[in-house]
Amino acid sequence: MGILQVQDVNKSFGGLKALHNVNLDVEEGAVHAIIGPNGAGKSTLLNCFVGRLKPDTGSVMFNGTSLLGIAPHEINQAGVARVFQTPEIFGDLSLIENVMIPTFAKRDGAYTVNAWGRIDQAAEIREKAEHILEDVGLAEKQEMHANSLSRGDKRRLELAMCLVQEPKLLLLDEPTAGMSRADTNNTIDLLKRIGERGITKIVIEHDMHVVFSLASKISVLAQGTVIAEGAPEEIKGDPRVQEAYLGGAHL
Amino acid sequence: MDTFALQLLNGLDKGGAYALIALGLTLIFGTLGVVNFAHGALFMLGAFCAVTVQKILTISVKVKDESITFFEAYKEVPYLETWFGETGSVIIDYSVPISILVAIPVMLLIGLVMERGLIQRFYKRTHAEQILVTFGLAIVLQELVKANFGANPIPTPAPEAVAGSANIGEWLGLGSTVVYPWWRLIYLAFAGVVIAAVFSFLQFTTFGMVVRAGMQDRETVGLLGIDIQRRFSIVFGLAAVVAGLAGVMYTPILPPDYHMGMDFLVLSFVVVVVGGMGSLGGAVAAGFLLGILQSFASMNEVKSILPGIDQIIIYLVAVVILLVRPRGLLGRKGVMES
Amino acid sequence: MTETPALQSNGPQGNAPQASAAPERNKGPAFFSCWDIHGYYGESYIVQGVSFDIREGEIVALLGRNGAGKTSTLRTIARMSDPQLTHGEIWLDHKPLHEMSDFQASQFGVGLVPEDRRIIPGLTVEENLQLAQIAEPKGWSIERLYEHFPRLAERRKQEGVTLSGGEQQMLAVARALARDVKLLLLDEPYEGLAPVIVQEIERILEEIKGLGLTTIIVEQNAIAALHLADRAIILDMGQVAFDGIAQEVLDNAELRQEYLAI
Amino acid sequence: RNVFAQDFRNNPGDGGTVTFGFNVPQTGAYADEGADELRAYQLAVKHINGEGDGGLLNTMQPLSLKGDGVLGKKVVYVTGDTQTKSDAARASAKRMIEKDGVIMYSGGSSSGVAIAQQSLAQEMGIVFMNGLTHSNDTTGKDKRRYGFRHFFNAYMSGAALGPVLEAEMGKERRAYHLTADYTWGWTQEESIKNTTEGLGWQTANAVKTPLGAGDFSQYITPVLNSGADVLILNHYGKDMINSLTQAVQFGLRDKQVNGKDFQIVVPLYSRLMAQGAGANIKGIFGTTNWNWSLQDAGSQAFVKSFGQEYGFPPSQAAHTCYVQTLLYANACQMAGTFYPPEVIKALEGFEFDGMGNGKTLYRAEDHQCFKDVLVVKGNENPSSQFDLLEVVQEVPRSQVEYDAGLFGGELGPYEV
Amino acid sequence: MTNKITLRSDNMMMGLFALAILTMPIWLMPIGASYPDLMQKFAIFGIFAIGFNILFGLTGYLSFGHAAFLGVGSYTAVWSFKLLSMNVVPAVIFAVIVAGAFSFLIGFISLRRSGIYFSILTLAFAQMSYNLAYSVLTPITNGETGLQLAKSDPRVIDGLFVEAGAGIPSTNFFGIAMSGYSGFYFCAVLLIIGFYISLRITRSPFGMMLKAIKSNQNRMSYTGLNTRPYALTAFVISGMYAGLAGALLAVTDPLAGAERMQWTASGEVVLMTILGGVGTLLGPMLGAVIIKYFENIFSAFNETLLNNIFSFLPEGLQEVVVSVVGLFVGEGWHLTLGILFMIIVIYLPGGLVEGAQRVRDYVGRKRHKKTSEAHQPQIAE
Ligand SMILES: Nc1ncnc2c1ncn2[C@@H]1O[C@H](COP(=O)(O)OP(=O)(O)OP(=O)(O)O)[C@@H](O)[C@H]1O
Ligand SMILES: Nc1ncnc2c1ncn2[C@@H]1O[C@H](COP(=O)(O)OP(=O)(O)OP(=O)(O)O)[C@@H](O)[C@H]1O
Ligand SMILES: [Mg+2]
Ligand SMILES: [Mg+2]
Repeated sequence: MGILQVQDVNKSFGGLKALHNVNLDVEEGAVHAIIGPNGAGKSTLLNCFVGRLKPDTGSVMFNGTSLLGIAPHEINQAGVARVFQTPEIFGDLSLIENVMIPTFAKRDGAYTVNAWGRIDQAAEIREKAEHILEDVGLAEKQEMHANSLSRGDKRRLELAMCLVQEPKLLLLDEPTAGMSRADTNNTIDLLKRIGERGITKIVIEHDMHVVFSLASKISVLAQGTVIAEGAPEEIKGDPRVQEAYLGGAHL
Repeated sequence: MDTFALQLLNGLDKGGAYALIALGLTLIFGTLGVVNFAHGALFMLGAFCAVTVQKILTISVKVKDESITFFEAYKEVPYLETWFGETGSVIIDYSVPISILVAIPVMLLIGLVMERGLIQRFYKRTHAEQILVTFGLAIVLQELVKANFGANPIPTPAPEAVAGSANIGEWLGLGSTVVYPWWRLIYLAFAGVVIAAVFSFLQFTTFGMVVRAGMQDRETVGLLGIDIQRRFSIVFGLAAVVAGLAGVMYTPILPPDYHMGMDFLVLSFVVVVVGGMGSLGGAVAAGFLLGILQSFASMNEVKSILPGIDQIIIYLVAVVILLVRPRGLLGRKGVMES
Repeated sequence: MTETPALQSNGPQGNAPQASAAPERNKGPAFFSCWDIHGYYGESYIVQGVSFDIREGEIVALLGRNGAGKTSTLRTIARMSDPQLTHGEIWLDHKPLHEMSDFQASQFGVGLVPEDRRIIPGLTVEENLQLAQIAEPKGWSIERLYEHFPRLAERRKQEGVTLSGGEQQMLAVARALARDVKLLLLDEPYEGLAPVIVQEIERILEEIKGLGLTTIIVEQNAIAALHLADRAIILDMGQVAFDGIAQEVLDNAELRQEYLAI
Repeated sequence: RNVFAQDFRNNPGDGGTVTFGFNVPQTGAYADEGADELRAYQLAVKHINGEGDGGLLNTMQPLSLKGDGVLGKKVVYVTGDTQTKSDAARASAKRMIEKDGVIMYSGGSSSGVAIAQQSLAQEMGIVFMNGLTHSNDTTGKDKRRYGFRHFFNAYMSGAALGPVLEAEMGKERRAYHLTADYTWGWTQEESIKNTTEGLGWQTANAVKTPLGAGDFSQYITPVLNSGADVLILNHYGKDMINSLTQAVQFGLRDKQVNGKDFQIVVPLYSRLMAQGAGANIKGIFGTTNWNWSLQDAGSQAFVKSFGQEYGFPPSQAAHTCYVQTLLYANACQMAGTFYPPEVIKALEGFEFDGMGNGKTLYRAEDHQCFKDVLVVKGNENPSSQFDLLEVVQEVPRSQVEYDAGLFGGELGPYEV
Repeated sequence: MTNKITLRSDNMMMGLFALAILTMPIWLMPIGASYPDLMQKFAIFGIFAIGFNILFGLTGYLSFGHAAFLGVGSYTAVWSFKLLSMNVVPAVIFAVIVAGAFSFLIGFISLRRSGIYFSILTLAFAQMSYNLAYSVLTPITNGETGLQLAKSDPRVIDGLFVEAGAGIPSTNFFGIAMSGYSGFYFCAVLLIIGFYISLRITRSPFGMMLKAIKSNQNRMSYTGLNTRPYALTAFVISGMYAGLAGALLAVTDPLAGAERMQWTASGEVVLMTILGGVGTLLGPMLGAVIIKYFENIFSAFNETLLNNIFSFLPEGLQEVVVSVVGLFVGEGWHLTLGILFMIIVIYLPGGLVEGAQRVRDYVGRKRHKKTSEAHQPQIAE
């Protein structure tokens, strides 16, 4: 029994069948990669996990409870965090605030009016936030506005915002897209390090270097259907995957 | 039956007026994304085009009234009448239609100057700042008009030939009890024509698409070689003309005063938003819907059941529509939602 | 108009980065050149005196770490309002780009495929392409584009922003080709694309190379970019740190390690 | 007379001047009216101080003023903008009282605003002389010891119109009322309805219209086929201009109903309204407090000095404001002190003449002036740009008087 | 973000603010604004704007209907004077509670939408309140005339303790009459408290959540925070501030009119906030002072006064100057206000406070540069 179980999920946009009977079983502590051609439905699938989209049919069970029909913030409170393909951050707040907000959310729940305490005196929260910023290498920029970060940095910030919540399940939609090789390597290291904390991860990535460095299991999605699933080595050799996705890419 | 028919006519007529006034606003607000609190002022300036034309046409020979000794009192005979006699009177009589021809270039110019001189700098600023600057501008324009024309409404009658009522009932075989003022019928038709013209300009040419695109993402449209700034200016000028024409045409119904723009401002925002941001069709639909509902809510039969309903119907309908349809009647997702 | 090629103008040498005195500079009037350009985002000084030349038909890879200023440099060349060009000259085909605004530069032949693709919300795929053909001069016809990007043909009535990432990238490249460009600026064209698509885009870029189109390509996947390019320029902290033959970078491990971490 | 050396608010003491406050609408719909009122106030101050031709000081009887200011002190004044809003008017009045130390303030143009200022007067212990306010409430249920009204009211309009309407339109009529939906409109409707029903007219309907409706078409069309043959517009200012203009456009005036010509009546007229409605007012009946074409000596004197000063005739609003200022100054002179309770007592029951409108009484019980009321109609053939209203009849004071207890209310104490 | 915010700097600001407010009667003297009514208005509209800023400045939700809460506060307070007691304490408390409840209702519905749709919803509710208060609800509001005290009001609590006097009693704070300077100090103390609360909210985690709503609601919900109740809380808090302001209007001057609820009144507080600086602490207060100053002082200039002021000029020049200046004061004060709005927003984006900061930063730029942009090399020139 995995921590996340997806059964027979279907989703159509108008005439387009974006997801077709998708089944997925993510094991606790695993790094589960989802790869597949552009437009295969990977991001759509993640959207169904976090409440942005509601599948037409099928079920999504997380830790034994259904994620369907509940609000995004409840899903997050249940322990699911997500890094988006285009960074979703608090653009006009400073980096440190960006990270403190999820920390408070983790500590205080979905709604708490704490109008009398001072942020600058919430030492414990602050420390935690600073610590995580250091982890992702943004410590120096903590007072900058998030909007003026370069894109790679924005993505790292978003990752920090998710990590600070110590989620049970972390969904990463192309976490290294647009990152330089050096930063990609840093991110891989970082993700490996959190792996040690026992966070389950679902990673969507086109960079095969990242996928094969991290994943313990890979599902391949093409045209809304899972066409292959298995350990990295199996997938690498699968001819259908070769044809639909990898092409002649050297890995 | 005839009260019903008449209220329907009232509703259509009001709707036409609301739609016409809101049309210019939705162009600027829904298309360029500028919250233009000076839109009412443009409407008012249009109306004062008519006043000015009338003033010019009736420049008069003044014959002193000798019976009054404490101050100068005159009997006034317009030069046009002394020079051209009957023809002169007719020209004066037609001052409102003539004003339309004058208002088009004048309002276009005003719109362009306003956009180039001021609004242009505010596309990238926050809505709050747009509100402050356009509200300031509206006050300034209003005060300038007040300084020149006073605060009191100025009568600007419709031509004699269309001053009375048309017997619509007779045409339609509803009996002679359904009569309706000619000028209001003309207003309705005029609104229809202007709305159709604006629609076809924006729908059947690529202009509309480019402007919509430009509003979403100026930078990228610029990268594609399009001088979006020029097109924005044109849209603004167009909106000013439409607002101005609405103002000119309204003068025989509502003698204009310097404050009339503010009186219509809130209403036009409500119409635009109920119609849905960025949707011309929505603004027109909302204009007619609100006009008709307002007319029916004012019927004595309705008021006796729900006292005061005619005072709040527009806002009530706005609330209901916005709660049922999140983006108004025909609004698009994501436009002005944050 | 002034026919003075940029490289002949003499300015203060103080700020010129040491590595920019590349040998190519002396090979006669360049097709494209930027000379000592400085750009600011408001108060932040980002492009700090970048100079380089490109010959007609050349493909240049512009490389560097995150935040090195690659995107900012491309945006400056495309004459976008941000970052603001405060100093320096940009010449394309003997015309001063630095005196133009964004749409004029585009009409003169600068085509930028922006890094976040910038598909316009509210427009369909086809309208996004049509938009590129409103202003003269037009490039490839929409039919021809569809032939090269059959996926776009399938999705032509869909709203552009609901395309998947890869599809959007294709649309962005197609949109640039829909205009008649003299200088093509590609900002991370492979980002977020599946390997098969990367290969497809690579093919298209090879094809473009075949057409002799002058191109600057910014890419994190440096190896791929260097294989495609004739020359490489490496930016660091908003300045040119290296300017030379592409192969040189591939061969020079030290250089790669220092600036590209590969 | 030093028994009155009590301390009171804004006592001018030994200073050489005494300050009046003139609080008029300078912005908003009534700005033009406010400007005219201000002119009249300035003229009144001039005359009190013995400058100019003396104006009504020449005709007023009995007169205690000597043309050397009030009680030997020169009058100076401050001005303020009411914006025709109660809050703004009270703020402005408070400024005059607290900052400028006025001994009296005056102004008007809307009943709600006047009543708000009048109750402030009572709280602050400063006399307020109402300008243009026509609601019965001002000297009825909202009357105050410190407030005085020279202007007539809705009841008097109705009472004055009655006989004229009867003479012009007969006893068999059906009236349809459109009424501005606020307190002034209601008292106006009530008063005129009492009158017309007293004549034997039927009331077809009485419909409330929102203030500032702009377009009244939805209220006018039901009139067309209601069987009514008279439309009574209980509207003021812009509302009246719009509703009248539109009613005429709907062809009401060309209509024949029940074999009679359809008629429109506007109970309260002002010059600005007549100007705004243009040709539409021709032949339409209504009432005013005063008109510059009156031929009595007082009116002539006022029109003369106002006309020579400003180049055009004064409005009724200007007249009432001018007279109020003089009356207050005269009362101080009579009382020999600025101490408000004494000034109030001097004004209460004061009877005077020579200020237009014939013999006039400031009734002690409700601080309402009683005097002749003018029934006017829009001039069919004006001889000049100012000749908009034609006086049909000067209805004698006796006909418009009523019992002081009719509208309730309580004046309150002299000392506050 | 160059100056670090600390508890100490905040306490310092708080102290200076309180000092400035309490000494207003002294330093406002030279500009002719030191009389009680105007200072009361400064304090009251300061409270209104500061509260409004908690909603608009922090969450970015632009309400165009806050005047409704002000009006409700006033009506409640006057009714409390009429029915219970002339003591201001129950009036203020009830007003805040009722305004809070009313804003909860309206906020609950309006917050289902965002952006301009939200603005129009609040506008619609406020306009409905206004129109009904003006006409149909006259028994409660006394319509156009406004709700006033009458001698015959029951005042049950007062009736137990004191004998009714001859006239209408005045509002009091346990015997201290609430007119004149004592009224001002009462408002001033509440303003200082209101400012302090707003400061605490801004610096608190709750305030940070509100800013997050403004910045990115999507991210907020994917972060596990429920945006709606946060926004609603801010809405109710600002509604309560408005109710307090409304109550104070009635405390210092016991009359409540419907026009207080009109859209222009809602617009006024929006303008105050923007003028001073949206989202800044001091800005809204500053904006309120400026607009009220113009309304009360600039409108009061007349020709005679101007002639006195410019009497030092030679005859001809004096006339010219007076006629030119006359355009902008007295009946022309709106014109000046309009021009002021435009100038400020064109030349000081972000309002007065941010504008001032910009000017200060510009002056001290070199000094700040070194510390704030450590990751970037020094700027070239
Ligand atoms: N809101 C929508 N309306 C219509 N079609 C949509 C919508 N969202 C996604 N699609 C379509 O669904 C398909 C799957 O999209 P999705 O974003 O899930 O792809 P993906 O696998 O994440 O691709 P990529 O790797 O390029 O990001 C695409 O063809 C896309 O065009
Ligand atoms: N709008 C902006 N305002 C202020 N600073 C900015 C802005 N955009 C970018 N920057 C800053 O400019 C620097 C260079 O950014 P740029 O986007 O040009 O880098 P890049 O080389 O393209 O990086 P990447 O590989 O991450 O895309 C970065 O430090 C970034 O923080
Ligand atoms: Mg995706
Ligand atoms: Mg970049």
